[in-house]
Amino acid sequence: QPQVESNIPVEGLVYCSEGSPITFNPQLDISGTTADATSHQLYNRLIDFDPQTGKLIPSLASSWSVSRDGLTYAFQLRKHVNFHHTAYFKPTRSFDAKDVVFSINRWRDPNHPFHQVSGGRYPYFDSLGLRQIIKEVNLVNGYRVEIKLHYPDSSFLATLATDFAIILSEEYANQVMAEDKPELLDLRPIGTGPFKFYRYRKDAYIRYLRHDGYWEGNDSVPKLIYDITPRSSLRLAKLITGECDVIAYPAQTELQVIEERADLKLEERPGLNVGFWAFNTARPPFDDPRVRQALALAVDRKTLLDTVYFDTAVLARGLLPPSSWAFDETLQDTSYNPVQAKKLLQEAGIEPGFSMTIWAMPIERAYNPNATKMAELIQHYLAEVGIRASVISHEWGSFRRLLLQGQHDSVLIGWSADNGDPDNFYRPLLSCSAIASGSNRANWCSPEYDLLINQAVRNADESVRLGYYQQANQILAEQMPLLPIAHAYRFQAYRTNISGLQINPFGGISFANVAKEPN
Amino acid sequence: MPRPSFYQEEYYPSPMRHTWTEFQNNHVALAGLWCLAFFILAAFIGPMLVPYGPLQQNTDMLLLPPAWDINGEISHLFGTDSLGRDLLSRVIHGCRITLGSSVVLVLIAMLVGCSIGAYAGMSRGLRASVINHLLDAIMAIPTLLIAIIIVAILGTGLLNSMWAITLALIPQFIHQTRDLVRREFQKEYIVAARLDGASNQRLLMRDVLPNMVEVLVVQATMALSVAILDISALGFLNLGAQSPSPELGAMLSESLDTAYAAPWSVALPGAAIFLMVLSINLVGDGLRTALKKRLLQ
Amino acid sequence: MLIAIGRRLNLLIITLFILCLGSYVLAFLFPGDTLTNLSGTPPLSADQSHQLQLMYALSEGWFSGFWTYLKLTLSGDWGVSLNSQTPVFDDILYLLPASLELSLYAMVISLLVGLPLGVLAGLKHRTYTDLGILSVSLAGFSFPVFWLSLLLILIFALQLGYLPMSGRISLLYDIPYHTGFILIDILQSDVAVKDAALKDALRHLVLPTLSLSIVTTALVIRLIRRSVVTVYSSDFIKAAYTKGLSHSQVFWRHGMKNALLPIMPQLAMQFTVLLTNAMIVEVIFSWPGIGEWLIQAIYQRDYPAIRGGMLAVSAIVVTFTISVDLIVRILYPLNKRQFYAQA
Amino acid sequence: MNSLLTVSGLSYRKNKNSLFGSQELFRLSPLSFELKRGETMAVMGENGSGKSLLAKLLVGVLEPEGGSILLNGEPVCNTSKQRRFSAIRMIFQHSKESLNPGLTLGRQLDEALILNTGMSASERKKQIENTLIQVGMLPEHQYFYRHMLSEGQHQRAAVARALILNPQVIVADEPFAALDPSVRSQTANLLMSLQQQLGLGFIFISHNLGIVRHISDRILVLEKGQVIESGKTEVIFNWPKSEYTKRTIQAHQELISGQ
Amino acid sequence: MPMLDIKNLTLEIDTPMGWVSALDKVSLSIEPSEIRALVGESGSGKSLIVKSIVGAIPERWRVTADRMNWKGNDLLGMSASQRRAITRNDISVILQNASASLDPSATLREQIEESIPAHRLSKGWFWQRKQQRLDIAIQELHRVGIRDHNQCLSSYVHQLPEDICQKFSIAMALISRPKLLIADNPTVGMETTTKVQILKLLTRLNKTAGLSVLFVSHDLLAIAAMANTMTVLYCGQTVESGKMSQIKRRPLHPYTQALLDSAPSFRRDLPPKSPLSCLDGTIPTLQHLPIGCRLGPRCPRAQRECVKMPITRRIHGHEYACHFPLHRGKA
Ligand SMILES: Nc1ncnc2c1ncn2[C@@H]1O[C@H](COP(=O)(O)OP(=O)(O)OP(=O)(O)O)[C@@H](O)[C@H]1O
Ligand SMILES: Nc1ncnc2c1ncn2[C@@H]1O[C@H](COP(=O)(O)OP(=O)(O)OP(=O)(O)O)[C@@H](O)[C@H]1O
Ligand SMILES: [Mg+2]
Ligand SMILES: [Mg+2]
Repeated sequence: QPQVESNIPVEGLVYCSEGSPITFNPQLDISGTTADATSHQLYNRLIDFDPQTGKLIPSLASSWSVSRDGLTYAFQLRKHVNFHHTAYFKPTRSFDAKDVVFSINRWRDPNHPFHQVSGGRYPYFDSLGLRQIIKEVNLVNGYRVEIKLHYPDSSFLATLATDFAIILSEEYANQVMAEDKPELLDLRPIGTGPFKFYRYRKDAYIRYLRHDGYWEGNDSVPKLIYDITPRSSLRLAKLITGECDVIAYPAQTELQVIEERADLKLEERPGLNVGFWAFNTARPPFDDPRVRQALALAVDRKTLLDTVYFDTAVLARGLLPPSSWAFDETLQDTSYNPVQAKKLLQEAGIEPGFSMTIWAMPIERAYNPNATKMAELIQHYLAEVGIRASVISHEWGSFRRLLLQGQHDSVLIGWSADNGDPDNFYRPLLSCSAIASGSNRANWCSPEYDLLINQAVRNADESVRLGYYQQANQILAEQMPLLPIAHAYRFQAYRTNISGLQINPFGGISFANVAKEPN
Repeated sequence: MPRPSFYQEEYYPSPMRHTWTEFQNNHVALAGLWCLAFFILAAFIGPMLVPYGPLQQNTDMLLLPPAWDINGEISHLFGTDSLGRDLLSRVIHGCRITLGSSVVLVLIAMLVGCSIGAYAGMSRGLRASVINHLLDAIMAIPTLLIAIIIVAILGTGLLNSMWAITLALIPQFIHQTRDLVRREFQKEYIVAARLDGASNQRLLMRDVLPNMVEVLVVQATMALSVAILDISALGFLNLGAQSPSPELGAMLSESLDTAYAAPWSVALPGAAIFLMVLSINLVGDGLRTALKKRLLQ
Repeated sequence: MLIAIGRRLNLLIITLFILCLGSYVLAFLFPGDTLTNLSGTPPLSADQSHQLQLMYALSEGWFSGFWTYLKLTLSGDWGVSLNSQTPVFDDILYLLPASLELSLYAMVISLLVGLPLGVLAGLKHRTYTDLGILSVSLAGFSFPVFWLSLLLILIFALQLGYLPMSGRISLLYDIPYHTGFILIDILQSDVAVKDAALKDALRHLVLPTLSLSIVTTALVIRLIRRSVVTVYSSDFIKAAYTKGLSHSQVFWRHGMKNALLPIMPQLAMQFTVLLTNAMIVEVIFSWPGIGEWLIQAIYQRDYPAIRGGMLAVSAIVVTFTISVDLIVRILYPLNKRQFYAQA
Repeated sequence: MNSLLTVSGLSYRKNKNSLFGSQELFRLSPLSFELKRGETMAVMGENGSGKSLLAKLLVGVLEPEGGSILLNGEPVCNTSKQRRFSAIRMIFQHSKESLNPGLTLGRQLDEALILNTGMSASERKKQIENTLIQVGMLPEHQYFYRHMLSEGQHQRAAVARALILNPQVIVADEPFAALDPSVRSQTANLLMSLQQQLGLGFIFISHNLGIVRHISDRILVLEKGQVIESGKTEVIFNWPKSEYTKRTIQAHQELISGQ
Repeated sequence: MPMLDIKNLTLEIDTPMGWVSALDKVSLSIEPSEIRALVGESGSGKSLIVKSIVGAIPERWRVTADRMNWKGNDLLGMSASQRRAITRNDISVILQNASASLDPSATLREQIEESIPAHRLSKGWFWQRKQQRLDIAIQELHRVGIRDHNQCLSSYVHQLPEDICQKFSIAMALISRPKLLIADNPTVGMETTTKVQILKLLTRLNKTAGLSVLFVSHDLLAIAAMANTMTVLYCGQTVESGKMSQIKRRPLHPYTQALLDSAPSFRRDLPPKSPLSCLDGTIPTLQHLPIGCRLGPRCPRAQRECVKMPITRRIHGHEYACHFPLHRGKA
């Protein structure tokens, strides 16, 4: 049994995360890594999801109301909420409505002085088309904000509760603007969250300190350290040796090890995510639905589940995981059928020996713990229907850049939902507007589909929405812009002396109330 | 060679035979040679004998322990990896790739290095000092570092890493050959041969070369072990051979993900590299000692 | 004598010059835009790119381009990393001490262990002691260093749980950065828990140092053994004995000096071997040194960083070897041929 | 056509080139002598007086700065290299070192023949065997490597190598210095008998006055690159003129008489 | 009583072909203030005798002797430090190949000062001693004929020509004022004048200071000029040993005869260019020694008895080992 350093004299918690955040402002980035590292640690949102039930609960907004027509949302803000007090920023006032207006306008208003800072792209909001929906944001008084929409959106509140809709400090923004270094707003963040930023070294660590004036009260560890460890096997090893207290995405291959050990604990949750294989429909011959169908039929996804997820996932029958209320029980599964696949390929005029690329993302995600391995397996299956596939993998940053340029034939990637709304799957992944924001990896655009999901989102009645989504599913099954593979469980492993860990159902982890017992 | 009748009872071997006889007396080195021969054999015909392909996946048999484990199966002697590929087949193919490519690249490096070295050894004056300066500079940088630089330029991949290591090994050979040629050219027998009217080139090919062969072979064995270590190190760092390829280093790095659940998938490829390098070093060491003994007599 | 020193210095300068030239040429060899490879800033606007063009004097023929580059390099402006947009030179300065520290300790251990063992084996030439030491060292330097590290981790960190396996010190300790040498930094710092921090840092050092030093120790043993054997079989040692000197007098006055001097440069060369092996070890042990940084840079095709890293590492290596050579030569002006006779 | 080898005004200068111009290290002042067929000339002088240098100049390892070497009245620099190399041959001081360790004796002898004559393979083999017998070795010795031969045989092999091209002049640089007395006598006998048989001109360098006196006809004494004395052996031994020669001969006499 | 007394010294060394006896029952004794010459062809084991006297041979080799005494004390039975004390105080050795036996990494000054025994220094402070040492060294260098002592002392071995190194070794050997000097080929390759100078020095020391010398050389002239007694060695066996004058006049062993004949200077009667007499063949290698009398195959007088080792006979202090000695008829 490993001997853990018995009396660590410095109290703190080390969380081994899987990658460096791209920025400290989750508005600017869609990746889960950025959100995990920042959103729940540094910031608060107006509304939160209840970690247990997934229902919306008040956060910075102590209450809210929606107008009858569903176009106006009014938020009553909490008082006496302190921003971080750090070496580089001393707040003179507490949180109020100006901060909310500033935070929303930053991404909403192209003319906002901060809109272009740090690249000017707000991928999550863009992929939802939120800018088109919001009409205006009004400061009613010091602690009241009103948001008006162009048309009703049943997922709007959930969107505001996502990791990306965080609240920044307007005062700090003014300070950095005055210093003529506006980008500091996103690099040296200030928020209202339970931890404040202390130090960061890319690919090495992030250090947070406890925010003692936290409005919800704070009795967590005084230091929170993100030890950035991209390799999952290494993270697990560090957990075993006690160098990490909590790790993200333990390697699926080794979950058994964690379960066998008394000093480690594994938490498992059905994940709101989907791993899929997207075809770049902008490139021939993948613009031909028959080809896409054929490729989908050629792969036995059960094996993928066994070998890549080690049975820690359910087979995906559509975009939505079974736990979603909008899950369509009637949906038919695409089964493994290489004969049919060959026939379809022949029809589409694809010669045997045709070669294509499979891009496999280089990092681990809950929805796909080992894309390269999966790609190798798929390569194998494709060879059986006469397609030569080559696996391509780049470093994550360049991988995403090149994906955005559409250089791939097909890509193995996935999506973790940010909120429980089904729209959060249908829209960012396949809507036309998501092509530009870069989350539509298939580069697939179908006006009918867009129409269906728009109609669905404008309706508040779940059964009505379900109908629309069923129709959308139909289109997807025929067109097959992407092949959904699996909905993976989410795991979080930690040492048993850690308590109070909050795991957000929609991804993300919060250390607000974590305690660490010396053992 | 007809046996000289001068001393009937004694047998004088030629220098190379002499070295070989000395070598044979060294049992450890001989064992190394057998081990190396086994590896070479495995690399040559092993892939034809093993029942599975190196990339052949058997999804029913994931992470099977080696046959000697309780849970092992005899059909997969070394067990399988996380994709159900047979480790024995992969290791044997890996030996072929790692050892084979190392041998090829050492040969190329030796050829090029020796030619340049011989030229440098014979030339005088400015040219020689330029070469010397350059060499001294490059020699100081370890091969792996040079290889990494070159991989950075050429991009990753087995072939590129082979080029890189070849280029990185060449300076050693140049250095060694240059020194040897220098030293030999100062000896009196060269003056004597010159007085027979031999040209520089002829001197090099006919007089000096036979005396250098063994030293070069020793150098080649050292280079070979360095090459194997470097190729697998690059493979391990994902700079050389890429993932599904059964190159031993790449295999090792791939199996890191299952290091805890399947330690044998880490241990076996590593042990293969270790044994390979060890046997080469044994042979090289034995050769060197034999050579030294012969020269002392 | 003076000439010899001059030659070394000359060699050093020329070599460094060549390295600079090499790193300049690399910018052209690397795929992609030369200017980006040099500066590390992706061309955003025509204006910016023009400014860079001016800064690197690219349009004025490559000679003056190189001259400008040389000046920039000497003044410490090595461009910024494509990946993190931080100045490469600063990164290198920040990371280098970690690598040096690791290699230095490993070297010290190699010498501390390798020297006595090598001498012992040399003195007991052709005995079982010799054979034993020799076979251990033979095995030692046949180890692929990455495998060795992994085995050490598997055994000592994971199975036995004695030692940590990554980083220089537990991240819980926040040691302010002064010299970059963690032990020195800890001693200098006013952290409340100095002892614990020091202990923790030492525990972190054990495995990487061990896996680095095993290979070098083996090499050192062999080098020294061979040298000692040669020296002890030579005539002047016999002559020293016939003068009536005792074993220890012969050993210290004649044996060691002659055995160690000629192999000094080669011993120094081991440091460079160490430095490269350190690159691999750093990756495995997530040691935040220049090697790990460089390899990450290669993964990310961060060309300015690769160039800078190469330049830094090779410059250190070259400077180190040449200075050792120089020092040995200043101390003992031996005949050159004799010096290298055993090489 | 009485004189076999005529050397006139031969000079050489060895410079050390450094950054600051060149500095003279050694200079062989112009020297002249004649060597007749069947004659033996000894060269004497203290260490570093330029004896080896002279030998090297004669056989053509080094190019002289000035002066001429006439072989049978013909300047050697005009003749082809081949003819020069086969007419004037050298025996080195360390005959072991002058044999290639990696080649058999036969191969080395063969090399000389290949390069300098147009003989066929069988003719060459015959020639090699004949020469080996001539120097008192066995034909089988052509398959021997250097390390299989004894020291006396090394010396014989060196002589064979010199003889194989039927030279007219043999230059020997201290051929006896490293030998023990019995091998020395053997070699001296061999050389003298060969000279009688073939009428070779023989130039040899030695410190050993006993041998010099015994086998040489004439003596050339060098000091610091200058000829200080030359003449018939008997004359020089009995009436030495220069200081150096006087001293040396006196010392020698002392030794013989035992003080 | 002889100072050094060696009786039946046998030295076996291990070669790749097995153990061979490189020295076979060699006997040798040196009286006080005697100059004994040790001659023999190359490879006959002269240097091995020298090395086994001072113990500079590998420990693996097997040395046995009936007697090996230094002033009555058995050298072989002594402890290493006792033996060292003797070599330090009483015996000095010049090994063959002078430049190789000097430490290449130290200046000659360091080396010669190391050899100065403490008893040659008068008491004083250490800086005084330093000066004393230097003075002694310079004085000794002058004695052997090195004039430019400053350059010599400050040089490393590789910077000096061979003959200076030789002279320096002699100086270094003499500096400890030994009782016995063992010189292995000290004058090889020297010019005649220098050689005579050295020989004179040794003779003078012998006469005045009673220095005994074991003089190993090929140079019969030099030996004849200075040695009192002579031992002839062939292939590791003593073949003859006795007074110089006796041997020179009437050698008993055919090998000695041949050795003496081979030096032309000894024979005034020899016409120039006449063949020199010598034994045919060469000395056999250690691996192929003939049995019995090792000269056998080369001996002009060899007969069947020679396959047996002849016993050593002694007449008037003149020892020889031959079945059929010269000048004696059939013994
Ligand atoms: N390679 C060389 N470099 C510099 N000087 C040299 C070289 N070879 C010879 N000399 C010089 O040339 C001169 C003549 O040397 P040479 O070898 O001819 O002398 P030697 O008479 O043969 O002496 P010895 O009797 O010692 O053989 C010497 O002063 C020597 O210093
Ligand atoms: N270290 C050794 N290993 C093996 N054989 C040796 C060794 N030293 C000497 N011998 C052999 O012992 C024999 C005697 O050698 P030694 O050096 O005593 O001869 P020598 O009489 O001194 O000859 P020289 O006159 O050439 O110095 C030789 O045959 C030699 O080969
Ligand atoms: Mg000479
Ligand atoms: Mg000797």
